[in-house]
Amino acid sequence: MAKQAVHTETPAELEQYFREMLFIRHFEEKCNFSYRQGKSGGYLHVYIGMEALAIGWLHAIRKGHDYVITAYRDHAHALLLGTDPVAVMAEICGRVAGPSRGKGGSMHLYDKKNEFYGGWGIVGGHVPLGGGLAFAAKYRGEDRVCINFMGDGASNQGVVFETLNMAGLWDLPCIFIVENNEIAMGTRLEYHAADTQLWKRGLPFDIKSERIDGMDAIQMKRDAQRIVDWVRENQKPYFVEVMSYRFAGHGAADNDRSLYRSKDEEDENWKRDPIARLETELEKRNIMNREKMEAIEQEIIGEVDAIYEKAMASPHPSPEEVYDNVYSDMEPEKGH
Amino acid sequence: MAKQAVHTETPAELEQYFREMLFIRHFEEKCNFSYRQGKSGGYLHVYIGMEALAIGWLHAIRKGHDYVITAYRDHAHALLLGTDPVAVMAEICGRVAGPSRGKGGSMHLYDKKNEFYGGWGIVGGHVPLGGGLAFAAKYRGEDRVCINFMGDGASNQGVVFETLNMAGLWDLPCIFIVENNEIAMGTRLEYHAADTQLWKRGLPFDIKSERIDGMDAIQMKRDAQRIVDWVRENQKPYFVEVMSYRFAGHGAADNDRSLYRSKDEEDENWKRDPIARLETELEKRNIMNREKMEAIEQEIIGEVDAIYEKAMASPHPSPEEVYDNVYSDMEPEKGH
Amino acid sequence: MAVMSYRDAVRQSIVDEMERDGDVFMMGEDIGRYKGTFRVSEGLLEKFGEKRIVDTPITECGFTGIAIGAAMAGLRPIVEMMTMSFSILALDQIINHAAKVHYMTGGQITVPMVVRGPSGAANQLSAQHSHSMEGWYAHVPGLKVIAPTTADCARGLLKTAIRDNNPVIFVENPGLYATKTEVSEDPNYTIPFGKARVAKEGKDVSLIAYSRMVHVCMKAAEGLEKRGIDAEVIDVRSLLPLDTETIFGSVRKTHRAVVVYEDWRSGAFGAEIHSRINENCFDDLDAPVGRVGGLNVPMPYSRVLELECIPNDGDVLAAVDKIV
Amino acid sequence: MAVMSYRDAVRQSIVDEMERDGDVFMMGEDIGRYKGTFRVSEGLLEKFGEKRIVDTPITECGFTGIAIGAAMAGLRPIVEMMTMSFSILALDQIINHAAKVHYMTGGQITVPMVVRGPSGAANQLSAQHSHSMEGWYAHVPGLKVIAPTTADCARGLLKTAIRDNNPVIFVENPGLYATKTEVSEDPNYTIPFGKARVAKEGKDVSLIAYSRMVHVCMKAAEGLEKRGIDAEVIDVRSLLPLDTETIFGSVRKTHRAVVVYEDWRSGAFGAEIHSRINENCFDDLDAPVGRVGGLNVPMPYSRVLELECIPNDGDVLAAVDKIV
Ligand SMILES: Cc1ncc(C[n+]2csc(CCOP(=O)(O)OP(=O)(O)O)c2C)c(N)n1
Ligand SMILES: Cc1ncc(C[n+]2csc(CCOP(=O)(O)OP(=O)(O)O)c2C)c(N)n1
Ligand SMILES: [Mg+2]
Ligand SMILES: [Mg+2]
Repeated sequence: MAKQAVHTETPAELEQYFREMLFIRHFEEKCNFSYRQGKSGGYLHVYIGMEALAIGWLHAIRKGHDYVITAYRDHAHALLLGTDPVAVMAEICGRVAGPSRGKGGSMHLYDKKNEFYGGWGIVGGHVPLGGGLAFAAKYRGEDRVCINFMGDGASNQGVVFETLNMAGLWDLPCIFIVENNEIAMGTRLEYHAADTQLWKRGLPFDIKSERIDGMDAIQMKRDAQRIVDWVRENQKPYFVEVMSYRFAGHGAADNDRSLYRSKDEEDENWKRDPIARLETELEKRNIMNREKMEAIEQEIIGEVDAIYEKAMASPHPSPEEVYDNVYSDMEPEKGH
Repeated sequence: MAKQAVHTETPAELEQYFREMLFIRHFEEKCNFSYRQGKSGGYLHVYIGMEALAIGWLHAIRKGHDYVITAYRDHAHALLLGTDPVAVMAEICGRVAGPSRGKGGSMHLYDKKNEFYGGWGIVGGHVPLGGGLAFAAKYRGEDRVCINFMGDGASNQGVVFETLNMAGLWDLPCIFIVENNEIAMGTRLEYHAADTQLWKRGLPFDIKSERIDGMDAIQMKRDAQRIVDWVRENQKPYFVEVMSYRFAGHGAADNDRSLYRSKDEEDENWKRDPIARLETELEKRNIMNREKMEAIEQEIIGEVDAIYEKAMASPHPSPEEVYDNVYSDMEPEKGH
Repeated sequence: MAVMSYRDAVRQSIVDEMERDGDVFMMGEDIGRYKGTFRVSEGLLEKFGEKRIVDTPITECGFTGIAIGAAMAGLRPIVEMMTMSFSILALDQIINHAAKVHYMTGGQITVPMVVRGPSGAANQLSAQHSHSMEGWYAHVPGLKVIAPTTADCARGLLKTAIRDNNPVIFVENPGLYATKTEVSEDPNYTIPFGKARVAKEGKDVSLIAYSRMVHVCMKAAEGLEKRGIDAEVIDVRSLLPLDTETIFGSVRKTHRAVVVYEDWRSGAFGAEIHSRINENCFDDLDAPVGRVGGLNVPMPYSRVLELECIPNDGDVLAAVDKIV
Repeated sequence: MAVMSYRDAVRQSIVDEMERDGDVFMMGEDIGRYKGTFRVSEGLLEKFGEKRIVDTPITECGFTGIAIGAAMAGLRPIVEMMTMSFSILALDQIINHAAKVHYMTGGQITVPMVVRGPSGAANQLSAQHSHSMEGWYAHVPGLKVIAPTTADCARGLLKTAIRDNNPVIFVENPGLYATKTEVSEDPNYTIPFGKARVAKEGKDVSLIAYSRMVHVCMKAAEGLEKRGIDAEVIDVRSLLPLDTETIFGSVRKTHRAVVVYEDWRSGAFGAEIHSRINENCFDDLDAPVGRVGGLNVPMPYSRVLELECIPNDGDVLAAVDKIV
């Protein structure tokens, strides 16, 4: 716990959080733009509103050392772990410059060199994989932890509970994080969870469990650091429910949010906007004035535009590539 | 709660429990005998040591009205719900006099007319089915409850937690009963459950949950009645961990119990034998003396012998039957 | 008759049967308030209420099991899989429980249930969301498996499925929902299982397919016509039970056949149809029976690569060229 | 060489590889303290300890997923399914995750994992415990599927499987564990995937099978010999990749073939083998290729009925009679 006390954020840190959150937001806006332009397709899910959550956790870990895994809402995680944004955008648009050369797309971003394990489309399905990453760390006696993100809807999947039981039974250094944005596609929390206090789900497995706020980047980082340090030290799992909100639709194709929430509710929640909140803090601490913030935002918008252009310059994969990577050492039976 | 208070068992009731428990025990012994004789095969699991558990619950419900479902350790449940013991033994030995005409066997006993829904072999797999039976009762506005038995090992299966969440979310009148005999095949409770207090598993779903003893028939019946009445009244689910013990091996084929427990542990637990315990009680209450008990046991042994003979007299199914009941209205593509 | 989309035909059949029988109800993810991701269930919540249009948590295995249990007690659930790919999570419930209980109980218990949803690739949904599941189901005794191509077939066959007392897997396709045909409006319009449809008569070669691939075959048939080849197109419709009579009849007439399916080429149910033709029409064949299936790769995200994987009319023409 | 049972051969290969590579570990239900229900893992806990012989709770989906995750991080798990029937609960993990991640990552991540266990019927285990799963797996790109018949093949192929960097489904059979053959003792003895074995040479008809059904075919071959028919028996061994060269070569020599498998007759992988022969050897065939499969019913408990379902040498003889 000592560790936590000494944490007072430097201006540089806070500026970095601010820049990264803005970057994620504008990058995501550009993703939605690409979708509207027909440059990307399929299912595409942005992180707008949830930026502080990823910021807090991914600054609390040792990047490139600790394991990270999440579902399909994965752009922010890849970007913060250090994947070239051009590559990320290229993958989202199905170009060869993507980490998977266009075979994965928005839902399936991976970056092995940064220990980022995706990027998965089956709700809840990746959670045991995260348990397995932690299992490997423990097996090898390394001090890595696994950050295992899932949604509130995913936290109902049976395999999640199976994994929690084994994580508790085997003391796996895995942090199970429920990104509770209060909705699963079009189903509100209260319609999918018998008890909306999802943090309780770790309790039957003798796993330390708690609920924290994910809309304040600074506090998020502090809590994340406390928990990451505890897990690394104690080599036991942890279950955390992080309260958040997604301002966008479920995915780029979800264009009628009125089916599950009112405009008023959204307006209410915009008051929780993690970026606005950090801006206020930056001002309060005299780290930055509004003009500076405005300038930074313009700068980032420019960056993102440039990234998009670069990504678009990358070609689509050539048809022959379709048989690559089915196996590491052979090709499948070819042809129709 | 009023209901519970007025419960004082009559001598007739206790004699009935005694006779039924003895009957189950000797019936099960005969099943093991049939297995050694090669008259039954496959997987066969007896209920020896757990008799009080089924006695308590199945006397607390409205037989033939409330739904009952369990796993493969199902002989006692079928017998207590009123299935002809000759039919039960016949099914176990694969004869046409069985409820499934020998197609199900020991693990797959069913008796629709008594609302007994089996008899299932996939650990944990039947638990959502029980939730569905309760769903049907609620859908139709009936006052039936579903008694949903599972083992301690089964309580780890993800689908169980999925079912608990929906049961809590939809207020299903379902009682989830963990028959905790402290072991799953060869894996002891402490090796398969992160927290051995399994009763906690109902808590994250806002389900009333508790642990009770299942080795005292009288107390078991009282607790069962209290819970069954509560669920019927409140139309909500309930999660109950019932502490028990199996004296036999996991199944008839499990003949080396030393792989998972000591002789001493077994001797210790024989002191909890529910039949011996009820005998003491019968004596204490001057309902029956030892001679009478002895006489009843001899009588029951004779009954079971006769049942076995009758079952053996039933023929094996004829080969043509193999295509019956694949569908309710057609036959499958025939032949090899 | 009225012109109706496949989507509306499926919905209309659900409405008919729910109005006809109070035991019929629907269960699935985002089907009520959200109207279903493919909008099949639009308006049903308003019409039938929460009791009969049940929005579920994302727990396919659990809610499918609950539906099966409800069916064992006599209700008639229609389970919507948001996509059939997700039914993989419910396979144990469908295959080990729904498909077997009638047999294991010696006929005591029936499971009058329909599991329906889109199967196959849509548009860049990537590897985990593009499965063709029907072949696996069609391998399982105790299940019936239906895969209609036209709105009219969808309407008639779904009503038959809902009235059936056995578990029925009803396979739709993302690419079919918007397609329209003349559809019967008779609230008692049903089409029996186990009867294939001759989508187009012809005498030179039999193209045998189901679901969206029937359209691909029809397009190929046009191409063949230009080359003076008169193709017959058989819409299998019902995989289990399978109408081998119609299939064999066609092959015995044309003496040439190609089986076309979207599923991975190797080990798909199309291989079973192919085998049955070879076993039973051997002496009637003037050439080996052809096959066209999806490439044996996980579905890639890139549209360029995805289009490589999914069979099109050109692939069918190429296969026909090999045998005529 | 030493005479060894199939069970011991499987165990010996696990021991070799675990001694050879510290990243190899084993996970499954009751494999440690209880020694495994089929005693394959007897003695391994004592030898390697709890860290490498991991007893799991009964949560197939969860522990298979954990094994996959561990494999993504570079470990080499051997997952024992108490019976392959239970792997149905883990299908989503195996098919949607293990089989696809190499492709979805564009080759960044590999899953060096083996999922092994007995597939098919044993003795009155009833409907839920008697599945033949290999056909489903062999349909899935990204997986390799192996089904050895002899102890020696089990030894050589399992070592290859453990050293493979892709997910391998290794299918055993309850009826094979006690069978013995001469087995290589070379700790580096491996058999490459994709090579079928000619179990018996012959010139009149090709009997094509894998796993226990090869023994059934050998018995049938004896019966045919008495009738003056010289049968060739092909042990496929490797379903994916499939050695069509050896299979086609045999058929082109004998001009007659029967494909034999225990799985439900309709829609099994045997249909794929059957189709490939028909597609590729059409002009070499003197008669339609025969098929012998399990009856299309859930496995009944009654031994009388169970024996009806499982193909035996008599069924193979009957199939051969039809085509010679
Ligand atoms: C097994 C499975 N079922 C359904 C879906 C369709 N689906 C994709 S995302 C989603 C909602 C998940 O919500 P949540 O877990 O809260 O994550 P969020 O989208 O809010 O980040 C659904 C139903 C799926 N991808 N996988
Ligand atoms: C899904 C699945 N996995 C494994 C098995 C094999 N198996 C049958 S019973 C059993 C132990 C179950 O223990 P528990 O749930 O405690 O019930 P008990 O036998 O003690 O009554 C196992 C592992 C199975 N039948 N199904
Ligand atoms: Mg959510
Ligand atoms: Mg137990």
